[in-house]
Amino acid sequence: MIQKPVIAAAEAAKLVKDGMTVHVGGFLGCGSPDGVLAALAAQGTKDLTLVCNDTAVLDQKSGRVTGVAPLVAKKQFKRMIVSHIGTNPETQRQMNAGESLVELVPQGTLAERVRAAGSGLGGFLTPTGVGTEVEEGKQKLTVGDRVYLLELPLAGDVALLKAKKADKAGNLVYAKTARNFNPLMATACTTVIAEVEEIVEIGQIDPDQVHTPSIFVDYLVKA
Amino acid sequence: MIQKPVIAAAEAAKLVKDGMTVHVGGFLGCGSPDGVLAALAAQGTKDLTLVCNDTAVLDQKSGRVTGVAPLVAKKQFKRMIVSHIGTNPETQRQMNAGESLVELVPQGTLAERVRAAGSGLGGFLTPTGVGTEVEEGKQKLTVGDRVYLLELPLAGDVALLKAKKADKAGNLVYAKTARNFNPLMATACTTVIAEVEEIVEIGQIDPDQVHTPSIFVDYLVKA
Amino acid sequence: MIEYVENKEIIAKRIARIFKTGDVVNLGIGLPTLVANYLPPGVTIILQSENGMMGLGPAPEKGKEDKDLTNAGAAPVTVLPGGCFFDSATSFGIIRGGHVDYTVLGVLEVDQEGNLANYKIPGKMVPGMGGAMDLVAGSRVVVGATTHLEKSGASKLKRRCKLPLTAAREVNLVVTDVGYFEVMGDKFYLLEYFAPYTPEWIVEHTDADVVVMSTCSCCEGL
Amino acid sequence: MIEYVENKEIIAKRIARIFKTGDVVNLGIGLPTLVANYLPPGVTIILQSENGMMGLGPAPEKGKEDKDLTNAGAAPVTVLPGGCFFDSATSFGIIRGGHVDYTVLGVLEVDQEGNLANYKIPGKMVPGMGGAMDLVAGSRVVVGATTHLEKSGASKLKRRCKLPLTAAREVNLVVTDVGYFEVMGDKFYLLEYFAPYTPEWIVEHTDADVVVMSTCSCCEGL
Repeated sequence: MIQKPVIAAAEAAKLVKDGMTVHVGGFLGCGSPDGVLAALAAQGTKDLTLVCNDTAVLDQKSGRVTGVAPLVAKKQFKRMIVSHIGTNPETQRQMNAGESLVELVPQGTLAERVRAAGSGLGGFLTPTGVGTEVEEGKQKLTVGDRVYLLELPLAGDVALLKAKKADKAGNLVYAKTARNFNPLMATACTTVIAEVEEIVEIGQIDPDQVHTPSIFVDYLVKA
Repeated sequence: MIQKPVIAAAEAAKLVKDGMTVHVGGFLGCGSPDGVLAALAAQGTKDLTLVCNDTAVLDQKSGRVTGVAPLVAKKQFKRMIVSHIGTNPETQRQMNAGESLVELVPQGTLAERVRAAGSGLGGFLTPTGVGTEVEEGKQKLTVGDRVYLLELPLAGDVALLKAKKADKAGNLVYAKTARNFNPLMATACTTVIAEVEEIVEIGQIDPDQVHTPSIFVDYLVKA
Repeated sequence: MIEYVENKEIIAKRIARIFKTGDVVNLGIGLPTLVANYLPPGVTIILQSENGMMGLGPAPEKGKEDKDLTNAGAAPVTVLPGGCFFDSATSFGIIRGGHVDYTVLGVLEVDQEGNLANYKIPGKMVPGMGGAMDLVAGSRVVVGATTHLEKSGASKLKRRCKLPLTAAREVNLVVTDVGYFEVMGDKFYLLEYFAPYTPEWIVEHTDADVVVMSTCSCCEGL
Repeated sequence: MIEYVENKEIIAKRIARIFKTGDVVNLGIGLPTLVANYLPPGVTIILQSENGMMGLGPAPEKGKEDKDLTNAGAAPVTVLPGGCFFDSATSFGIIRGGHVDYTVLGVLEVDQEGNLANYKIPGKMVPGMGGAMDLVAGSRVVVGATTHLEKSGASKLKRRCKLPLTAAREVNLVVTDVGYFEVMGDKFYLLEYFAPYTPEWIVEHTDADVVVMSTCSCCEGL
């Protein structure tokens, strides 16, 4: 099996260029690739489109800052496609001020759109959002006696993942609820970078227990 | 966590009634619930619709018979929705003689149709089958510059699975390529029966390593 | 003269009695989370959390938090024996596919058509819908959990929601701190009232069509 | 006068040279399976099997077969270190999503428009398409592997397929036992010929438009 390059977080950040679409794993900061995100914030890459469950936590009172929140604060995203911004008031401020474009997508639809991109589907029909603002501008189809929205795939340039463990080939295993969007993001982007807590030899992960097959992963970063 | 009833194969077979749609895991017999299938063959339930990757192996020369092949031989299926019948000449004979209805579905489309049923999607767009006989009677949609077929969900009454291991709550772990369609079938049917080689106590399966969550499983059968 | 006093505990207590052993339940952030504290003895439900777990357990002891184990509100939690983890597509496959028996959500407005608004107040509060739209569209039974009146005294149960909807015609049950309602055929049906409130008081203080069931009774022991 | 003699080994050998280290490859049942035997030294590819594995290894020793580990033809196989298993939806997500670099398939007919027929002879043989339709629609590069002529002497490369198609306009490369072709813009382009056959012989014995590339050369060392 081929080994994947293990690179520094700063090198990983360099693979993200101005204007790219970046898929980031994590759920309110749980399962976020924090090392790579810190390097990307330091690098100051601009005009990015973010695809992520949320814009994480930016709590000025407690000082708690997680996930992509530092990049939001530095206004590195011109567009954010996310399901939730309630724990990061800066996102809401930028949206209301017209400083950045925020597209709110139902969480299940977001997950499925990323999966569709990764698995070669042209779209899917979901009942979620029918009769709400989410249906605006979308094609509606009736199957059986139920109305569905046609939702389209959401591909990206670079995926930034966080996993618990990788082998040197790039097979990934996630821990608990830190899994969330990570395995999906891995399938939908041209370049995939996984920040991992532990790198083991090839053969040390049970092949029945791999969450993301190695073929999806291009680079490893040691957390 | 709730424990699931452990029943005999013959009891499991009784849950399958004439005319039902039955989703069966396995790939040419690898990962088939052979004990429950044998009981179902013995029971002689009729007019079933089969949803399965294939009609398995019925090789009169070598005497090799796997998966659902015995039920095909007993003509228990009035309809078979499968991707492959090449290793079971009896299926082909019944099809040509008009004795049963065989619908051939591309394997990836079959898998995704079962997943769609299990995950509440009204359908999906796939490039597979465009420009072939498979597109007949189906709605075509263009997304971007590519043409897709709209494929619809495929739900069932009873799913018959084979797993390596279950805990008493019904969490399942599959072995190697015996996984195949089993986790998908688990999501798409009203009643789900898993034949397993080993039943362990609740808590003895790592929650990161469960392939099918217990909530999908209604009955366990010891293989 | 009955004076209305907000009481979230009674809402959580009544909702907790809805479930039977084996039900798969998703509890929203806030008031719905309280429900887990009031399950009747002998009833074991399975809590799903949309960020990717089945078998959600209570908060860990202080100092035993696991950075990789949180609920959908980013609070540290535990997993019960027999629980398991999965990715977000699987999680919402479970939700959309009807494998969650009950979802309990907070309410900004709920109306007699079963419409729910709970994710946005235009120009004021736009946190995003998170998983709420999928939960409401996909769960077998949707339970709205809400105080009956706003601070202003206005009814949270409406004839027609004015706020942007989370989902159309998906709410089945509403539990407030005055009573327990089923929503069906463009009406609220009062199944139970909670003393000291009376059916008459409830009809009068609900800005919607409320039908008092002939079997409607006072809920005891809350 | 060149006499045509069927030679499957030469087809497998030439296809094996197409790959570079790291490529993800799916080899169909039959002739394509032979390709794995002829990889040049130093080239490591990753074999995908659509029944749910990455890192397909060689057949096990006799007596070491594992009933839970087979290829898509139900033959016992092994898994290489670093391989992994997944379900059928994931497997075809990998295939349809363009994550398989090359799929190599057998051919009943292949035509100059890139159409492939390999799953059905109406009224005669209807084994079903299995995973072939997804593999051909989804893989980055589709390679048809076929003897150049049928037993009857008819060309397997056609102007237009007559049999039901496996996929329309998806074939990129065709390797026969006389030469190596690219399919593009409704023509076969001859990239290499295999001695003793000559470009002239190939053009004459192919029932389709064949353009001989000016860079076309004899493939050595097969």
